[in-house]
Amino acid sequence: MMAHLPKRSPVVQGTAPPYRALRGNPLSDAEFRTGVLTTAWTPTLEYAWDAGEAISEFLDGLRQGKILGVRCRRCGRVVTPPRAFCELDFKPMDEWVELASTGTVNTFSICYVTWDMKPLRRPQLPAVIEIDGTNPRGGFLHLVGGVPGRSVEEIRRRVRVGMRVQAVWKPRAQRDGAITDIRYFAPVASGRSR
Amino acid sequence: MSDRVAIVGVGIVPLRVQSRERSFRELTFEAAARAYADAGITHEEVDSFVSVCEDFHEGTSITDEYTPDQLGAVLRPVHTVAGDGLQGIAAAVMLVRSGIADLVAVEAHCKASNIVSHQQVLAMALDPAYERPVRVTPHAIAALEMRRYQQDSVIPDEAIAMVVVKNRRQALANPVAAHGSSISPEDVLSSAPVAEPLRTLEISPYADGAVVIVVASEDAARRAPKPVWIRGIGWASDSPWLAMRSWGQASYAQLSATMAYTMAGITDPPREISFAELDDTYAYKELQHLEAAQLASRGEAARWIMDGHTRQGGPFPVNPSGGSLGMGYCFDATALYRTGAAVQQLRGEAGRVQVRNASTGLVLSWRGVPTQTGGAMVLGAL
Amino acid sequence: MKGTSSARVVRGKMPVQYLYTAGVAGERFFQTIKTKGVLMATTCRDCRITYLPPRVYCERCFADLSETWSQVPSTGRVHSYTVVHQDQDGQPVDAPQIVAFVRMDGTDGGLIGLVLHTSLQGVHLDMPVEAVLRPPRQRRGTLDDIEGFAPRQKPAPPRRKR
Amino acid sequence: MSLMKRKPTRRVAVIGAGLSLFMRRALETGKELSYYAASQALETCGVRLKDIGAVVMATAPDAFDGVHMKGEWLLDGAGATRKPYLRAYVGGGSGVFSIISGWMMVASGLFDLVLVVAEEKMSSCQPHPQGAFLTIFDQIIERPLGPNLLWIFSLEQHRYMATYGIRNDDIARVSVKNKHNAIAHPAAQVATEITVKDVLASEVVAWPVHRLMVSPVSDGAAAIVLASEKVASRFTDKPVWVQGVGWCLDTSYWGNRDLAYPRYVEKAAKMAYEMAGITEPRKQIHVVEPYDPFAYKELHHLEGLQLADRGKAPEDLAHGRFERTGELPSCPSGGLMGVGNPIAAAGLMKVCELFWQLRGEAGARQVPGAPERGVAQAWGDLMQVGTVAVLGLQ
Repeated sequence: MMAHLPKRSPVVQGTAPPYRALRGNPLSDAEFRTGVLTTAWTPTLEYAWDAGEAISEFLDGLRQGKILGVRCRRCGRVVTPPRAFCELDFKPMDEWVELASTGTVNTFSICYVTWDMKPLRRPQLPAVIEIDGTNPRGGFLHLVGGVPGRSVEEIRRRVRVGMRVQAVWKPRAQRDGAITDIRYFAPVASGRSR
Repeated sequence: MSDRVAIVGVGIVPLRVQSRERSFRELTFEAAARAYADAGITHEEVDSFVSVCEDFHEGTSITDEYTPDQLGAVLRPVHTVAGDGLQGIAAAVMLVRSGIADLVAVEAHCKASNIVSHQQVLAMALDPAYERPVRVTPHAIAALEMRRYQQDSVIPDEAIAMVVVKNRRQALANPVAAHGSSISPEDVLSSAPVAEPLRTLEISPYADGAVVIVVASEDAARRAPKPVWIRGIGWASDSPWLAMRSWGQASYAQLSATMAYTMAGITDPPREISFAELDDTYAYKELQHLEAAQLASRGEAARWIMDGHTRQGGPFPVNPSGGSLGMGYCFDATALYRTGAAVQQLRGEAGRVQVRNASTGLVLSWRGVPTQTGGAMVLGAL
Repeated sequence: MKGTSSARVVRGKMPVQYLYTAGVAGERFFQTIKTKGVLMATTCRDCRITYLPPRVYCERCFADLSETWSQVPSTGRVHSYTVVHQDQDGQPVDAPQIVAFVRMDGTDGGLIGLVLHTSLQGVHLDMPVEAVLRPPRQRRGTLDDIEGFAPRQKPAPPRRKR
Repeated sequence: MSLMKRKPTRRVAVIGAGLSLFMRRALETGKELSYYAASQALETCGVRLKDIGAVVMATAPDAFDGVHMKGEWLLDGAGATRKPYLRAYVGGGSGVFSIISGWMMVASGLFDLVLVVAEEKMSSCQPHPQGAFLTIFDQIIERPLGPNLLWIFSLEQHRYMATYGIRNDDIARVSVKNKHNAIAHPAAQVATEITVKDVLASEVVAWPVHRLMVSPVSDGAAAIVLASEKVASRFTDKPVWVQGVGWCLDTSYWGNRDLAYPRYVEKAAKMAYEMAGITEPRKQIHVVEPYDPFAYKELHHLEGLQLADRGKAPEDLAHGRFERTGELPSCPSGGLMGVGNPIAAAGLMKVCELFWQLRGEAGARQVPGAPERGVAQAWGDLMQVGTVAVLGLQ
């Protein structure tokens, strides 16, 4: 069918106003999928990324149940994820620091959908966790877990910005040196909010 | 204020087949630290930063996110050119000439060894409706060009094989090169056909690396230890459609070189230029680019390579660094490696690959199949 | 950095998939191949360029070419060709294929495609060829509707350009 | 330390602007969309393509259009065949960076007429364009967690709210304002009259983000023509000058940053203001197009642009300050929330809007009081880039 052969959108000559007839042929989802001609393509785009010195060491630490950071000898910052150089002083960083497996929730959200907007049965709780021992305080993206409930209200009763959390590790035998060796960060039962 | 622009710093991490021990960030940090030291500056003195990269080469969408840290550019004016290394330098030149920057760092890195499915990535650059459905190796596009070029410019297979022999041999003397070797024309001609007439050894092999070039205003260059002047720069794209390209001639290279020569005031390129670092992603490209840059007349390029005219010690050295065939091909970082090599020549610091009386050099780049985009830069010691 | 661990390599993918429209010009081009079995081009009269694949604009002067459609012959000449030994994954193929860029008669453009019905030695530059379309029922309105190009015995009509 | 060594020596004007429709799914290829916008921009100022010296393209990740090195593929639609061409790229910030890149070309003295085109065709990416964002995260320490785009914006919005005690209905007002403003915009994809209640009643996708606080996915293109001072008067007696440009990238270690305040926007704005001679932005800027892919971002960015106190933009919004008829009209175009969000094209659409507003040609969208200076801003990457352009009649 040729239903979507566009009528030519004319370009009208004139001075002001700015908008000449705007051109474009919007398609509905059905027209896009079955009404017009399309070419499908599913490439295989595979990579094997070199983690490098700093992140390899970090991953090995995770396998051992440790969160590692690095200290800059010049500015004194202690940061994680570790890096081989201080991005502010622009000097190599090579003083490893074992940080605590505890931290503070810097921010979190309650995500109810997958990336392609399909509903999730149980919400995910992504969070930025400030890891204890960093200075200034900072950390990385991870998940908050071990929190019952589904609704925003139920979860916000149990999870707050500033709440103390601790890493819940996979059993040692199941760790493979990945960020997912920490299953999630769970609220510290008796911890005071900062 | 002067519109003169110079290169004052070069930081090169030697190209290698693999770079497993270090991440792209770590490689680039080393290149940047070397470049700033070479220019006699700190990262804080750099006014702006340009990174050259493409998402699918990194396996990361919006890969420019990851550029500032390893350049010492956090919270500074950084931007990415998804283009050729020379387009990155062009952006730096424009920043300097606009008057708002004295020192600009241009960065590119390559982790080609991290790409598992190279040809699938390359195929994604073809037009989805008119080109991809043929489902052959993207090198076939180069092979089509090569055959037409050989026909139009009367280039025998042996001349193309000699480009490989020359560049691989020259790379043996270059510590930055990853693929130096001593091979014979017969080795090249008997290597496996990929897409005839193109053979395996006529395709430059990949290499990993990182490179940073520091570009400066005239004021800043006067304070730098070893400035090399950008006398002219040009870049251009011809139609990306296979249907509209000039299959025999590298029109983008001709347009780029003309722009660079005009800026540099060069009217007789073979006499005024003393050596060239030309794109040789595929061996025939070196010859095609020599003609497009008006360094050799049509048909002359084949004679030149056969009589040794373009060897390191010849009258017009071409790719004394070993080119991509000898150093390794590293996507859009390639042009910056070649810029580094040309700067070293003009400073007289090229060591065993130094050419005699190097006063003016040409760097000429191409973005690879299926593009019709390239750049040209004329560098001068004075 | 004085790390003690060995360098790690982490495997991953870019998990993407696509559905590309052919566009305003492509929709008409492929629909016409599918339904009528003929090739259509557009022409910029000022620049004297006939576009195949057709375009709704002239890439040199930006003239609107929406009203300049015309049918062009399905014949052309091999402008260049290659014998391909690898597939799109870089893997060797069992039987090498001839792929040509064919300059289509009456146009300044052309198409890339397989050369059919000839031996690896039987193809040569400037060889006259003709597009071979799949039977109407098998056509889906994509480039695959053109199976390839076969040698043509009769001499070509005079080409308009180059 | 001053952000700039010197003032630029050459002046640059915007002399033409054009758009395509913004659509959820377009029949057009990205090349054709680019052509629509670029040819319109040229026609409206009477510049012929052959007089254009160089072309800039802005387009966000290749993973949307599904073409590797997509700048190369798009270039004929942008009019770049046989010309110097650059694709400048700072993720979502690319749309406003494109005018900066074009400004560099003219300000360098190398070119007198530059065509700047921004394009995005997100609909090719299946099954949902958000798939292109799955790989923006760190390959090794983030991707295994399965993050998506909604995560990082909901995290940033929550941090912003928690730091300053902002409520979600304060943020919902941005959606209401922009979708309303967009009703007067002929390119608009999601213009509508809604209330704060409607926004808060829409599905929670990632708390605190509701569906109606998210801009749509779109296909579309935008373009402008830039001219040197020498030639601008040949084409128009009402040039709009690029008075200042600024851009800035923060660290990619985003878990180490203060998410409550966009320092990168502040730095970019200060660079642009210094170039433009702006010392009191709230008095000297008359109309603003901050980047609004998510409702809270407009507020966040107004603060970074020094146009509202930290944490106070929601209050200003509630008091009507940012309405089209308010003291400082913000997103009079309707923004990304109303017109649509073909990423790079949406950023350049904001520049187009300033061009029309400052020339008094914005028709039903015209802000009152004959504005003489405006600011467009975009943002992107891992919540880390700010791009700012100051445009004015002087």
